[in-house]
Amino acid sequence: MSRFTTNTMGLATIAAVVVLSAGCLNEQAYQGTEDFPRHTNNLLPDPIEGEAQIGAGLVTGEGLEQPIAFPHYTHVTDLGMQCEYCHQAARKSIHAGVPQTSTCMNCHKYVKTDSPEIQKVKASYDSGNPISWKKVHDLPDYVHFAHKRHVQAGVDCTECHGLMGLQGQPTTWTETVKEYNEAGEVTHVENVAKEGIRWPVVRETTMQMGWCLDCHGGHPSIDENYGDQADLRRAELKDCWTCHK
Amino acid sequence: MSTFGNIKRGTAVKGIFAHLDLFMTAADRLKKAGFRNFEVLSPLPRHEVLDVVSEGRPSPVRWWTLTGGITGITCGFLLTSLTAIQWPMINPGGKPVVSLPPYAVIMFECTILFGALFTLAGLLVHCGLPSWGLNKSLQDPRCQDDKFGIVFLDAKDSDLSDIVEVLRGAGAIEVTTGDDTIYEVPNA
Amino acid sequence: MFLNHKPNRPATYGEANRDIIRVLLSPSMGYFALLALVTTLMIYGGYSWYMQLRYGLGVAGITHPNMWGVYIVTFVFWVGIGHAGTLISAILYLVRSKWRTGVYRASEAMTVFAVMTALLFPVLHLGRAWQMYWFFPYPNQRYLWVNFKSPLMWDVFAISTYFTVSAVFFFIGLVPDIAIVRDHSKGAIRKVYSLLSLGWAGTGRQWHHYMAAYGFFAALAAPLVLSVHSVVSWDFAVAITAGWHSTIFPPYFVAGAIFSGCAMVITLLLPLTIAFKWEKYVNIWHFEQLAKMCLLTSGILTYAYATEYFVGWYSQNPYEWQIFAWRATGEYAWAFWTMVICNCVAPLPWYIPSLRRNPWVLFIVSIFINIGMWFERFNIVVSSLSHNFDPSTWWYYWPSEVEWGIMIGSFGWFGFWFLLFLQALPAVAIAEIKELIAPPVKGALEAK
Amino acid sequence: MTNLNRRDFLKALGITSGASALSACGLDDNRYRTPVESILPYVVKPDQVTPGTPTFFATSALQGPHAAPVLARHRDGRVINVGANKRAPTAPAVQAFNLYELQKHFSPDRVTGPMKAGAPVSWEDGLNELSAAVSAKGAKKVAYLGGYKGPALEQLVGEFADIAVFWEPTGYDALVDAAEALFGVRAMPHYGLHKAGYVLSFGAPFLSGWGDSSIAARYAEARDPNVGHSVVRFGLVAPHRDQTGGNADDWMACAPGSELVVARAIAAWVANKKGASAEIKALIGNVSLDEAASASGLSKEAIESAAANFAAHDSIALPGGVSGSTDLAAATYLLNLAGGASAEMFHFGGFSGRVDGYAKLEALKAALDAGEIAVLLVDDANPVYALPGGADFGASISKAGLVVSVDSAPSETAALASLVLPTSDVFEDWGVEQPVAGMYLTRQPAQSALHDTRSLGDILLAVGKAAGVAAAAPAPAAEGEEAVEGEEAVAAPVAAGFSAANWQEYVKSWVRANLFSGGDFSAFWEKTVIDGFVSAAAAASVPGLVAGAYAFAATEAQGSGEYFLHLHNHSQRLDGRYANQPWAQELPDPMTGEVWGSWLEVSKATADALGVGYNDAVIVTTPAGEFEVGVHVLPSVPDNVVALALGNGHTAAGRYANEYGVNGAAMATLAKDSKGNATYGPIKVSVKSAGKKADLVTAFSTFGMSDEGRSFGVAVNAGQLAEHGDAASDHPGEMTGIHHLQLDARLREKGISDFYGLPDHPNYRFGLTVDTNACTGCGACSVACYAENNLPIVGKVKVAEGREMGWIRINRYWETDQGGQDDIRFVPMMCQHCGHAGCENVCPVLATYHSIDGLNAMVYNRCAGTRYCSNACPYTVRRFNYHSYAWPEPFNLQLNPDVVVRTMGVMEKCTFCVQRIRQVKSAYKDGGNFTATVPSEVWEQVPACAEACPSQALTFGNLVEEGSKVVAATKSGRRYQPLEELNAFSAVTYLAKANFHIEPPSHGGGHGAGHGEDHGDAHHDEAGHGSDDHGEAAHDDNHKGGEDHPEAGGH
Repeated sequence: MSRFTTNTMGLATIAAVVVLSAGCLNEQAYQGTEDFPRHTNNLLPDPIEGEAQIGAGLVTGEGLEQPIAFPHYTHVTDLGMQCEYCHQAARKSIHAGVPQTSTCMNCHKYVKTDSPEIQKVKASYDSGNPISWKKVHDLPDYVHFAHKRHVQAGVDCTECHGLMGLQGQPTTWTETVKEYNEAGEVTHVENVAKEGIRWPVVRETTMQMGWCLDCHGGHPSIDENYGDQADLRRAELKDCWTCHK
Repeated sequence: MSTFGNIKRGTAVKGIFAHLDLFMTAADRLKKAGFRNFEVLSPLPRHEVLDVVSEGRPSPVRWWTLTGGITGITCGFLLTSLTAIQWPMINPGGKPVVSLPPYAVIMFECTILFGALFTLAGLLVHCGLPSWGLNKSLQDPRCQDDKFGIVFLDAKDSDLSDIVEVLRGAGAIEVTTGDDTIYEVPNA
Repeated sequence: MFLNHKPNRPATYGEANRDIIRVLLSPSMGYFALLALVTTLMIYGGYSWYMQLRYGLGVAGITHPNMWGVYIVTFVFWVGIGHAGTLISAILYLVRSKWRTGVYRASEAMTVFAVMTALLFPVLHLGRAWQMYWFFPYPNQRYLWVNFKSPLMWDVFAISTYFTVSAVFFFIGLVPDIAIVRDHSKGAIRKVYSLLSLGWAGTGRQWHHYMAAYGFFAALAAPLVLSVHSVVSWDFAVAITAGWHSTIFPPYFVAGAIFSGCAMVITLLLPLTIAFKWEKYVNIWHFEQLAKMCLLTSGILTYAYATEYFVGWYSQNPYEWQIFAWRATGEYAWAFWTMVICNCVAPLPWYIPSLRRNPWVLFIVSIFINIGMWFERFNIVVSSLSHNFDPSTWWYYWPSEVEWGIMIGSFGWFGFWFLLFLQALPAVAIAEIKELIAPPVKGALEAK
Repeated sequence: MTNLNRRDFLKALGITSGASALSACGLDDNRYRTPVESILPYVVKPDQVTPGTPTFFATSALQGPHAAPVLARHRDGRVINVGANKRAPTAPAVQAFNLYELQKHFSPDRVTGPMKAGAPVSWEDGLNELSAAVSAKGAKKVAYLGGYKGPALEQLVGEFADIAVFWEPTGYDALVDAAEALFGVRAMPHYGLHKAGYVLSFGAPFLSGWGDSSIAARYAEARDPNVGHSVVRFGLVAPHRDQTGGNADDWMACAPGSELVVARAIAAWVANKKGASAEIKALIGNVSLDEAASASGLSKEAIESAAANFAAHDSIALPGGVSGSTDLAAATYLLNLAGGASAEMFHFGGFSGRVDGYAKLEALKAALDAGEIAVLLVDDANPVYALPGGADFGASISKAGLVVSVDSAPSETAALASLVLPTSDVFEDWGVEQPVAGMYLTRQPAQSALHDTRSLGDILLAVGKAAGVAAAAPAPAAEGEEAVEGEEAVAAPVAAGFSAANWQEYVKSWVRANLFSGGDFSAFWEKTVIDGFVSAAAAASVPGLVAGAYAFAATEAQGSGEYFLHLHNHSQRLDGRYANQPWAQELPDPMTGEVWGSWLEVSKATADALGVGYNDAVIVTTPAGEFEVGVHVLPSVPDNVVALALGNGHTAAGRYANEYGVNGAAMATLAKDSKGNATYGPIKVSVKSAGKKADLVTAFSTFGMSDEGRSFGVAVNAGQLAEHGDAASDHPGEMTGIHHLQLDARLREKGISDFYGLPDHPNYRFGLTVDTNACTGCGACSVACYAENNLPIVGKVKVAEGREMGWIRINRYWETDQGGQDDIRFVPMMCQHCGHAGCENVCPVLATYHSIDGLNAMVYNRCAGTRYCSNACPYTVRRFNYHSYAWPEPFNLQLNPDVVVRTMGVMEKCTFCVQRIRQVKSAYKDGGNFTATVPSEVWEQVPACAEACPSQALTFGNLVEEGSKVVAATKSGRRYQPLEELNAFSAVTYLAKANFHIEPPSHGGGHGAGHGEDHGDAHHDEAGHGSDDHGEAAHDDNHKGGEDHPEAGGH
C-alpha cells in the first residue's frame, strides 16, 4: 500500500475521531439518585458462616458511633423494661420508632441526672434539637418493611435484632499490649485485663433478601396456623410485592 | 484408553515416507509382521491412514457426545422446572408454573451445549490433549507438512532390526532409532 | 478479472503450507492503517457506551413506543451475519460439499467474531448494564432465578450456546493448522502457537478421534444454525406486537441470516483473496457458489415478504395490515424500499452467470445485501413498534448519535478481531485443503 | 424535532450538570457499604402523629376564589398528598388544582424568609418597617390587593386596609354584577347540573376549574345513565372548544362576541315556547333566531334545535368564560328563568365571597396614580402579569409609598415590592372559607411552616397592634391560652380588631361569632377542625327579578384584522396562577397535548390559508402589540378564529413558569362591556407566518386524531343508554355494537378450553372501571398519580423526546360521527393489569409478573432495563426511566415514602397504588383478622386516581367479589375493553361514552357505534367463517349465549 494511501487513511481516521467525538460531547449530565444501591445486589452466594456481615458487605454497626452511649443492657436486662416502652410504634406502625426525647426524660428528669450522657439527652430536650442516631438496621429504599405486621404476628424482636438486651453489657477481656523500642523491636509483651462496655449496636443478621426468605419462603408455622389457606398464605408471603415497593 | 498412556521409554523407531503408497505398504507389512504398537503421522486425515490405527473401530468420542446430550436435556429440564417450582406464586403471563413449550427451547440449547462440551472433553481425553510435552519422536514438522511417518515409541530391542528392515524395504526416506539416523535418502 | 474460474490447485501439500503461512505475521502499512481505523471506531463505540452508562438510555433515540432501536437491529444483524459461517463449516461439511473447503475457515472466523459482536448488544442496550449477571441462572443469596419463559432468556441460552459451540468448532478446526504454523515459527511466537496447538502431532489416533469429534461438532452446530435465528426471531414473534406476531418468522429469519451471512463472506473474502493472492484456494468458483446461496435465500426472503403482506391483507387483522401498509407508504417507506431493492432486486443480476463471476458485481451486490439486511431488521423492529396498537402513542423514531456510535463501534470491534485473525491464524484450512490435493504416490514400489 | 435551546434543556426539572458519574459506573469504593443514615426522633412527639403512619388533616385547598374541602395526608412531618374530604357534603374528590397547591407549597421558588430590597432581613425589622409605614400614613391610605381567601381574612383585611381589592381576573365579576342588576343580590349563581337534562354553555369552562369544586361531579351525575335514567346533553355555543368544550355533544361554533345574541334569541324562543312571564320576556327583549343566525354565522336550524332541546328538558344555561360579558351572564340567567329552571338547579347560593373586578382595580390604580396610597400590600394577585397593559399598572404600583408583598410565591407583581414578608400557605395556616352559601370550610395547618414564613393574619394583627390601626368594630374579649384548652365558656365574642393573640385565635373567635350557635364551643370547635367544615343547610329559592329592564349591548370588537383572537383559560394553569407548578406544565393539555408552552389553535383552513402547519411559528398582531407563537392545527376553532390559552409567558413567576410560551393577556385589549366590566371580548388580529419553526411540544402523537377504528374510544347511543343504564345486560357490551368477544368465551362455548387458563385468584383480583362517559379529560387522576407515585417531571426537552413519565395517559380520540358532529373521547389509559399479560412473559428476570391478587406487579429493583415488556405491551402504558431524575429541594419532601424513587434504566408503570392496597389490607390485619377478604366498597377509591377523579369516572374494586361495582360494570351493555380480542384478559373495564349522534347498533348488525366497520371486517374471519355451518343456530342462540354473533355482513 502506497505511502499516500496510508497517510490519507490516517488523516481520515483522525478526522473521524474528532467528528464523531464532538457529537457525543454535547450530551448533558444527569444527576443520579442512588435509590437502588448496588451493595444490596450481591453476586456472591450465601456468605461464609461467621463472616456473614463482612461477606455480604454490610455495615454491622461496628464503628458506628452513636451520639449517646445508650446501654440496652441496663434498661432491658437489668431493669426489665419492655422493648415497646420506648419503641412505641412497633405494634402499630411500619416503623418501630426510636423514642422521642421526652420518653427518656420521663425517668431521667430524676434518674442519673448527673451522668454526662444524660446531660446530652437533657440538652436535646431543652433545646428541642433531636438526637441524631445512626441507623444500624437499615433496609434499602425499595423494601417495604412493616414492624407492625411482624410484631402482631408474634415475631419476637430478637429474631431479627438479636439479643439487643446484651448491648451495653459490662464485660471483661484481655488485650495484648506490646512495647517497642526505636528500632521497632518488641521489648515487652503483657496481657492486660480490661473491663468496659461493648457499646456498638451490632446487626446480628444479614437482613438481606435471602435472610428474609428464610421465613417468608415458607415458615413451618403457616401450615399450623392457616390450614386450608396455607398455600394461599404462603404465596402471599413470598409474593414480591409483599416486601418490594 | 489413552494413546500414550502406556508409553515406556524404550527405543523409538521412526520411519518417514514421502509417498502415501509406500507408507501404506510399510504399515501393511508391519501389521503382517505382527506389529501393532506403532503410531502413524500424517499431515491430513486420509481414511486409509486412519484405518491403519483404528482398524475400522469407531472412535469412542461418540459416547461422550451421547452422554453430553442426555445430560444437557436433563439439566435443561431440571434447571427450568426446579427453579420455577421455587417460586410458584410468581406467575408470568398466566402460564403454568412448569410450562414445557417454552422450556423446550432451553432444553434444546442445553442439549447442544453439553453435547458439544462433552465431545470436546472426549476429544481431548482420547487424543491425550493438551500435551505440550509430547514425545519428541512424535513431533515431526515434516509430517505436518507433506510427509508420512511410522513411529514405534517403545520398540523392543529384539524387534528393532525387523522394524527397520520393513521400513527401509517399503521405501522410507529416513529411518531413525533413538537419536541415530540409520538411513536417509538424500534430497528426498 | 482477478480470479480464475477453475480451481488451480497447488501441486503439493508443502506448497499449500507455504502459501497460507506466507501471509501470517507480516503486516503491511495498509494493515496497520486498517487496524488503526477499526480501533478508533471501537474506541468511539466504547465512548458512546460510556455516555449511555453515565447518563442513562436517554442519550439514545429510543423512546416510547420504540423501546428497541438500532441496538437490537444491529444485534440481529450480527447474529445473522454469523450464520453463514456455521452453515458453510457445519452443514456443508455434513453434506460433503467440495466448495466449502477454501472458504470455511474465514467464514467461521467471521461467525465467531460476529457472534462476539452480537453478544455485546444485549449488554449494551440494557438500562442497567451492570446488572447483566442477573440474566444467568446461578445460585445466589436472594434465592432468585430467571424467567425461562422469556424469549430473552432463550436468547441468552441460544446465543451463548451458539458462541460456545462455534468457538469450539472453530478452534478444533484450527488445531492441526496451528500445529503447522508452530512448526514454521521460531522464538517466542512459537511458544504461543505451541500452546494454542495443544501439542497436536497429527498421529493417526489423534486424527481418528479428531475426525469423529469434528463430525459431531458439525452435527451439533447444524441444528444451531437453524435454531439460533429462530430463537432470535421469537424475540419478536412471541411478543404480541403487530408486525412481529407471526409464525413465519423463524424460517424467514434463518433464510435472511444465511442471505446476509453469505453476502458478508463475499464482502470480506473477495478483497482478501485478491490481496493475499489465494487464488489457488479460493477463487471465483467459490464466490459463485456463495452467490447462488444468496440467490436462493433472496428468493425465500422475497417470498416471505410477500407472504407477510398477503397474510396481513387476507387475515383482515386491522393492526397487522395497518403496519404493513404503513411500512410501505408511511414515514419509514424509505427504509422499506431500501430493504426491498437491496434484498429482492439487487441480487437479480447474479442470475446471469457472467455477472455473478464478475468480482466487481459480486462485491457491489454483496454490499447492497448487507445494507438491505440491516434495513430489514430496522423495518421489523422500528416500524412495528412505531405504529403499535394505540394510535395515540404513534411515534417516529430516529437514532441518536450515541446509537450510531455504538453501531459503528460494533463494526470496529468486529473488524479488530477479524484483522487480528488474518495475521495470526491461517485463514484457509490447510489440512483440509490437502485433502483436495492428490497425495504423493510412487506407484512402482508396490510390485517389489 | 424542535429548536429548543441549551438553556431550555438545562432548565428542565431534574436535569442538572455534575453527576455521580463514577458511582453510576460502579467505581465508587463504597459500593459494598451501606451509606449510614440517621434517625431523628421527635423531641416531643405530637399526639396525633405516629412515625411511619399517615395522619390526615381536614383542611381546605384554594381553587381560584373558591376552596375545596380536602384531607391533607401528613407523613413524618410533612404533607405528602391531598385527597378529598369525604365527610364534606361536596364532591368526594379533588381537582388537579388542589394538588397543584401541594406543589406550590413545596416549590423551590418560594421566598423562604423576609426580604428587603433583595436581601434577607429579620421578621422584626420587616414588621417594624411595615408598622412604621402604616402608622405614618397620615392622610394617605393603606391598600390591600390580593386574592380572596375567606371571610375571616376579608374581615381582618377590611379592618386593616383602607382599600381592599380581592381581585379575580377570570370574569367572575360579570356574574356577580349581572346578578345584582337582575336580582339585586351580589352573589354567584349555583348551578344544579345534576338535575339537568340539557346544559347549554356559552363558553364557561365549568369542567376546567370554573365554578365551585363540585360542579364537575354534578355534571358527571347528570351524565350518569344510572341516576334518573337520563343522560345530560351538552350544547356549546362558543368559538372554541377547550377541555370543557371537548365534552360537548353539540358544538355550535359562533362568531366571537355573538354569544349574547344567540343566548337572547334562544331565551326569547324558549320564553315563548314555555310561556314565560311577560316580565322575563320583556327583559329578554325581542331577538329573532334569524338575527342570531346572521350575527353568529350559525344556521338557524342549529340554534332552533338547541332552543328546542332547551325547552324540552330541565335545562341550564351557563354563561361565558373569561371572554364572557355581564350582558351574556344576564342573558343566561334570563334563559334559565325562561326555561323554568327549578330552585335546585339555579339559585344564587353559590360562592358568596368577594370577587372584585376590573372596576375596583381601576379605582386602586387611580388612587395609586394620585399618590394616595402610603402602603400597598400585595398578596397572591398578579395584575402586572394578568392585565392587558400590565406594565402600566406596575408603574402605578411603584407610586405607592411602600409596596409590601405578602406572598411567598414569586410573581411579576411581587417583584415590584421593596419589602417581602412571605406568608404561610394553605397547608401551614389557619383560615375559613365559604365555597358556597351555607357551607364553611375551616383550614388548619397540616404541617409546621416549611420556611421562615408567618401567617398573613399574624402579620396584620401584629402590624395593626403596633401601628394602632383603629378597629372598625368593638374588640372581642381576649382569648388566651385557656381558650385553647377549651375551659372558657363566656358569651360569644365578636371577632374584630387587632386584640386577638394570633391568627389562630382570630379564626377561632370568628367561627365563634359567625358559625357557633350555642352549646359547648370547645367541643364545637374540635368537631369543626376534625371535620373541616361547618354546614348549615340554606334553603334555595328561585331568584326573584328586581329589574324591570335590562339594556343589552354587544361588546365592541377591538382591533382589526381578518381573524378573531379567542383567549381562554388554560385547563391546568388557569389564568397563570399555576404556571410555576411543574405538574401543571407537564400535564398535557387535554385537547392538544401541548406541554410547557403556548400554542395557537387554528383550523385546517386557516392553517392552509396562512401556509403553515403544526409547530410553524406565526406572528399575531393585536392592538396591543405582536407576539410569535407556534401553530397547532385542530378542528377546535372555526375558520375565522384563532385561540390562545392564557397562563404562560411569565417573566418573574419562578423557574418553571418563566419564558415558557407567551402571555396572551398582556397582548389583549380589554373591552368594557355595558356594565363597565372588562372582558377579553372579541379581539381582531392579523396573523402571518413567521417563516420558521416554533418550539411546541405535544405529548400526543402527531400521527393521528382518531383511534383508527380500534375501539379505544367507544360511544353508544345516548337514548339507549338512558333507557337501560348500566343494568346487567344479556350480552355485556351489546350497546357498543362491538361483537368481537374474547376468543376464550367462544372456545368455551364450543367446549374447547383455553390453552392456558386464567390464573387462580382466590381472594382478590383487583380491577378498575373507567367510565369514559363521566371522564372529562381534566387530568386530576394523572396529577394525583404524579403526587402519589413519585413520578418525575422530565421537562420540555424530554417530553419532546416522548419521555414523559405519567402512568396515566389521557388519550383524546377525535372521532367524527355519522351526523358530522365531532365527538371527542377522553380515554384514560393506564396499566390494564392483564390476566395474560404480554409484558410478563417476556421479562427475563421476572421483574414483572402476575401477583396472587391479580396485579401486574413490577419489582423496580429487579428490573435490568431490557424494555422488552414495553414492546410487548399492546397498550404502551409502561414508562421507562431514561435518566435518574432529581427533585429540586424541597420538592423531594413531597415524595411518598411508601413508593421508591426509581433510578435510571428501570421500567415502571401503574401499580393500582399497591402501597395503598397494602395499607388497606394491613389495616384489616391490625384488627386481628389475617384471612379476611376486605369488602369491595372499601376498595372503591383506594388508588390515587380513583380518589382524585372529580367526576368519579374511576372505580376500583375486587373482580372476584360478585356484587362489587367493578363486576357490575363488566356486565353493562356499554362495557368494552380496548384490544379485547388480543385475549389479554385485562382487569380494566371501560364503559362507553354516550353519544347523541349515533344510532344504536341494529341487532346482529354490529355496525352502529361509529366503529363497527373495521371490527366487523376484522373479526368476521374468526366469527363468520367459523360459524358458517351453524349460522342459523347461532342466530337463534343470540339472546341466550351472548358470545358469538355472526355478523350480518359476514356471510
